[in-house]
Amino acid sequence: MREIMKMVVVLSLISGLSGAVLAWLKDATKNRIEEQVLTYVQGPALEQVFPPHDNNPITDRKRFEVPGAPGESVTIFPALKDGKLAGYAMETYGQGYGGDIGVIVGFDAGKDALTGIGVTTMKETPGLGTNVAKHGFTTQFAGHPLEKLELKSKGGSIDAVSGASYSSTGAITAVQKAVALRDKLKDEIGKTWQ
Amino acid sequence: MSTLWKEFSKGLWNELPPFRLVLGLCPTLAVTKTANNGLGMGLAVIFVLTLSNMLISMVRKIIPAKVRIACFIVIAASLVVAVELLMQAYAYPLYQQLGIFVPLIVVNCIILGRAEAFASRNPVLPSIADGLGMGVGYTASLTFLGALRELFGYGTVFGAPVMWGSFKPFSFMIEAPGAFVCLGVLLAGMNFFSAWQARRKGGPDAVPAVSDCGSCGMCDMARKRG
Amino acid sequence: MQREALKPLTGRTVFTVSSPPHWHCGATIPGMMLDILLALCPAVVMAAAVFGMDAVRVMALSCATAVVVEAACCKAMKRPVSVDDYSALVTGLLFAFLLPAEAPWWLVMAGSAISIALGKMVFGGLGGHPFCPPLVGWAVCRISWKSSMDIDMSLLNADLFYPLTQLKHLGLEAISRFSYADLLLGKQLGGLGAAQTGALLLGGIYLLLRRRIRPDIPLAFLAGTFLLSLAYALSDPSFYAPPLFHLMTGSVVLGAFFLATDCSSSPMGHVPMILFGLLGGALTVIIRVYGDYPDGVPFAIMLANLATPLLDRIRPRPFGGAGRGGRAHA
Amino acid sequence: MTEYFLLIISAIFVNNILLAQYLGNCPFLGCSRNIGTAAGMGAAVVFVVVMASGFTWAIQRYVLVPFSLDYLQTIVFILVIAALVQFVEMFLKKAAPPLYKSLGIFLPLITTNCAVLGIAIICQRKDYGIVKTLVFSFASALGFMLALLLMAAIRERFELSRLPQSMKGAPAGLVMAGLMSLAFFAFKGMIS
Repeated sequence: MREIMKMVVVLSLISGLSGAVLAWLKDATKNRIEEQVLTYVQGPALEQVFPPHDNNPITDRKRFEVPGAPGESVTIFPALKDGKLAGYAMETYGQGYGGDIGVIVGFDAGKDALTGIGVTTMKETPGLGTNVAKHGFTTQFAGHPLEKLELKSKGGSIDAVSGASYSSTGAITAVQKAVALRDKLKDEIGKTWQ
Repeated sequence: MSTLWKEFSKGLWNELPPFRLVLGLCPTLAVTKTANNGLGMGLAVIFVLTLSNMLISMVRKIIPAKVRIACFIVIAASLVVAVELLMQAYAYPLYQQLGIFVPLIVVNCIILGRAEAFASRNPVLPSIADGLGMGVGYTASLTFLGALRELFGYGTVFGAPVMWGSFKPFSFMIEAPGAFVCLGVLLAGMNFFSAWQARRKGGPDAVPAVSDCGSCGMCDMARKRG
Repeated sequence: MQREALKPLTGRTVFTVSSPPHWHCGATIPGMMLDILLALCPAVVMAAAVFGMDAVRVMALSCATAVVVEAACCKAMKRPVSVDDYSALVTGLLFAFLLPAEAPWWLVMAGSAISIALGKMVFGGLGGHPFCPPLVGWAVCRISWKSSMDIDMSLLNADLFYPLTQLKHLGLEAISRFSYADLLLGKQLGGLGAAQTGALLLGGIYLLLRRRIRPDIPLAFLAGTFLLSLAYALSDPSFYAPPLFHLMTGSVVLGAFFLATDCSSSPMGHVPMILFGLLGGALTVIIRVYGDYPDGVPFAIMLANLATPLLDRIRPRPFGGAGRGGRAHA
Repeated sequence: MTEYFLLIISAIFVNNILLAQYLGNCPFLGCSRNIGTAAGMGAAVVFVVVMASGFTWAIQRYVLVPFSLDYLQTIVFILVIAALVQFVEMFLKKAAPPLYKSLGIFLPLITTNCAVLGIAIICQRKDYGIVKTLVFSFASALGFMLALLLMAAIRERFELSRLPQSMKGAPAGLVMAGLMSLAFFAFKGMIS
């Protein structure tokens, strides 16, 4: 009996101790890891959508509460040029064929237009749906005004990737979400970075 | 001091983990596409191995024999999770490169094998020396294999081009078959070398490296448990 | 087990005891190898006629490298140098047969050296190798130097076409330019010797008549290719090529008579031999239809080689033996 | 249906767990001395891998993710696998002695077979559902068993052939594994 007691005590002591240490370590590295993931997963797509800038959008990022939707928040990446806001970007998601498609949407700070989009994560069919991340599809968004962001088949001005209407729709849904968010946050963003 | 050195140095040649003891093969094969990856993996293993040896040696007297293995696993796995977190925070590209083999350090026979064979029977300092020595030997082996494969497979070492201009990369070396063949030929070379050494000294023939799981000691460990 | 060659007074090897017993090994190894070389001669002549001096250069370089490397390996292993049994020559020539005629010199030398060193000598020389040696060299080169091994890319300025890539990339219409007579006479691109379908067939028949190889494997291999491609062709004749086309292109004939019949990497019982051949032939078609490689033969034979030890366990129950057939000897 | 078929073909041949993903090499080299051992080990691996993947999937889904403890994945999975192997051993001993007799000695070895933990983690990283997880882990383990059996049959032959002195044992096994993996390149491109 004593032995079993000892076994249980030692085991739970060790497990508890390592659990506590790991929880602390997890907390300590949380910010670093988030930044690293942003740099290496979202980073390449971010660089693709931004106008010329001289800051690091990832370290300057800021979380915003979405007005009218308590508990929801979105991270905005600003692109600053000579200390002034040149553009900003956010990541949104749309339902594609294989799962969510993550899209970074960049906005021009000066006028109501997109600076471009970049796809971050997706699980689309290789060679077909993955083409939404390719040049031909994404370049349509560079400099596009905020209206008529819809597939041509639905009265918009965007050409779908042939054979991948689900994936195209998913990417566009994400862009539309970003535009809606931008409308709500526009003033606040303007106040944060001049 | 000399005993510490002895424990440390045996991992460098006489009991060189992947080549002599034929331990921890999976990462040895999988992550040695480049010298950099081999080095990174090796450093992670040094960290886990040294600390796990130290911790296990520290608590060896209070652990009841029956839950010994479970305790070893908890300690080793916690250290692996710590390495995972640290790598994500400070070396994310390497973490991506090594992929699933970072969590798999926990089942690397070296860790549990050294815990059972050495750390659970020896005081703290020799255990640290043993872990450090084995870890350094493992790292050196991985880096060497990585450099070799990178040299022929990409024509570079640590990313720096070293081959002549018209060199056509021998991609076989960086594919899976190349990993196996390269390690096999290296082992054969080491056997050849030891045999030659033994013959020169006039001693008995050296025993070639065999992998019967014998050196990993997990089987014995598992049987004793029941 | 003592497995050294028995040597008569004259000093020449007459009989090598090797396990498993080889059905198809005739009187002497050099004799058999010479016969194989003789059987390959028509294809050598045809290759030289179709591809010119380039083909001769590749074949000569490959054979020379093979012999030198084998001698060096024997020296390093402190064994009697066995190059006088001509087996290295056969390996070198067969490897050259799989290459495009314009293969660069370093590729030929590296591949031929790998065939001998990694395909054969690592496993203790003739009789011990689990794969047909030239295939090991071919496969290593194929995954390392794709563009130099690619028949189309290395023979861009030839007037002939490689029927299998035409089929793979351009579909069934593209192969209508090949008549069976042309294919048989070697008027196609391919491995420099492998494309000489008619000449190889002649050589294969010579080997069969001389009883150097048993008919089981070649016939089963051809049958496997034929039957599976027939099944595909019947399922959709407008999409899959006719079976005869598959038989006459790539290295099917070379594979059936010369590569798959390699002594130590093929099984020995009748049933295992037939299964081995069928497996290789069927895999050839499967790789051609679904895989990355236009000509599936080398890889198909390697996979069949892998299965050889398992196939060999199928054997007749020893007379009066009580145990299961395969276990009786163990 | 085709989806599962392709998943199976891919796991067994195209991305063979041993020959293409380098998982489970220790038992591959250690237990391939003769066909009997290889068959036993292979069967035990199939059995444990499928159970382990199923269990770890459920734990990840219903415990780790809801309590956002997924950074503890490694430690929890390895403990689950170790405990599972122990239970299976005890269960077989009581419930199916003949099966225990043939698989029992291999079971303890499996805890540190990195293929088991590896497959469980791969299923999580690929975000498979439960059915896909089970199918994938079963097929992967079958691929392991296939490679092990082929290897054992070939190594039985090596015992009789004149391997160079320094190639005997692990080196020959490794070189052979390399050439096997080379032959498996045949399946490349069959499934994208």
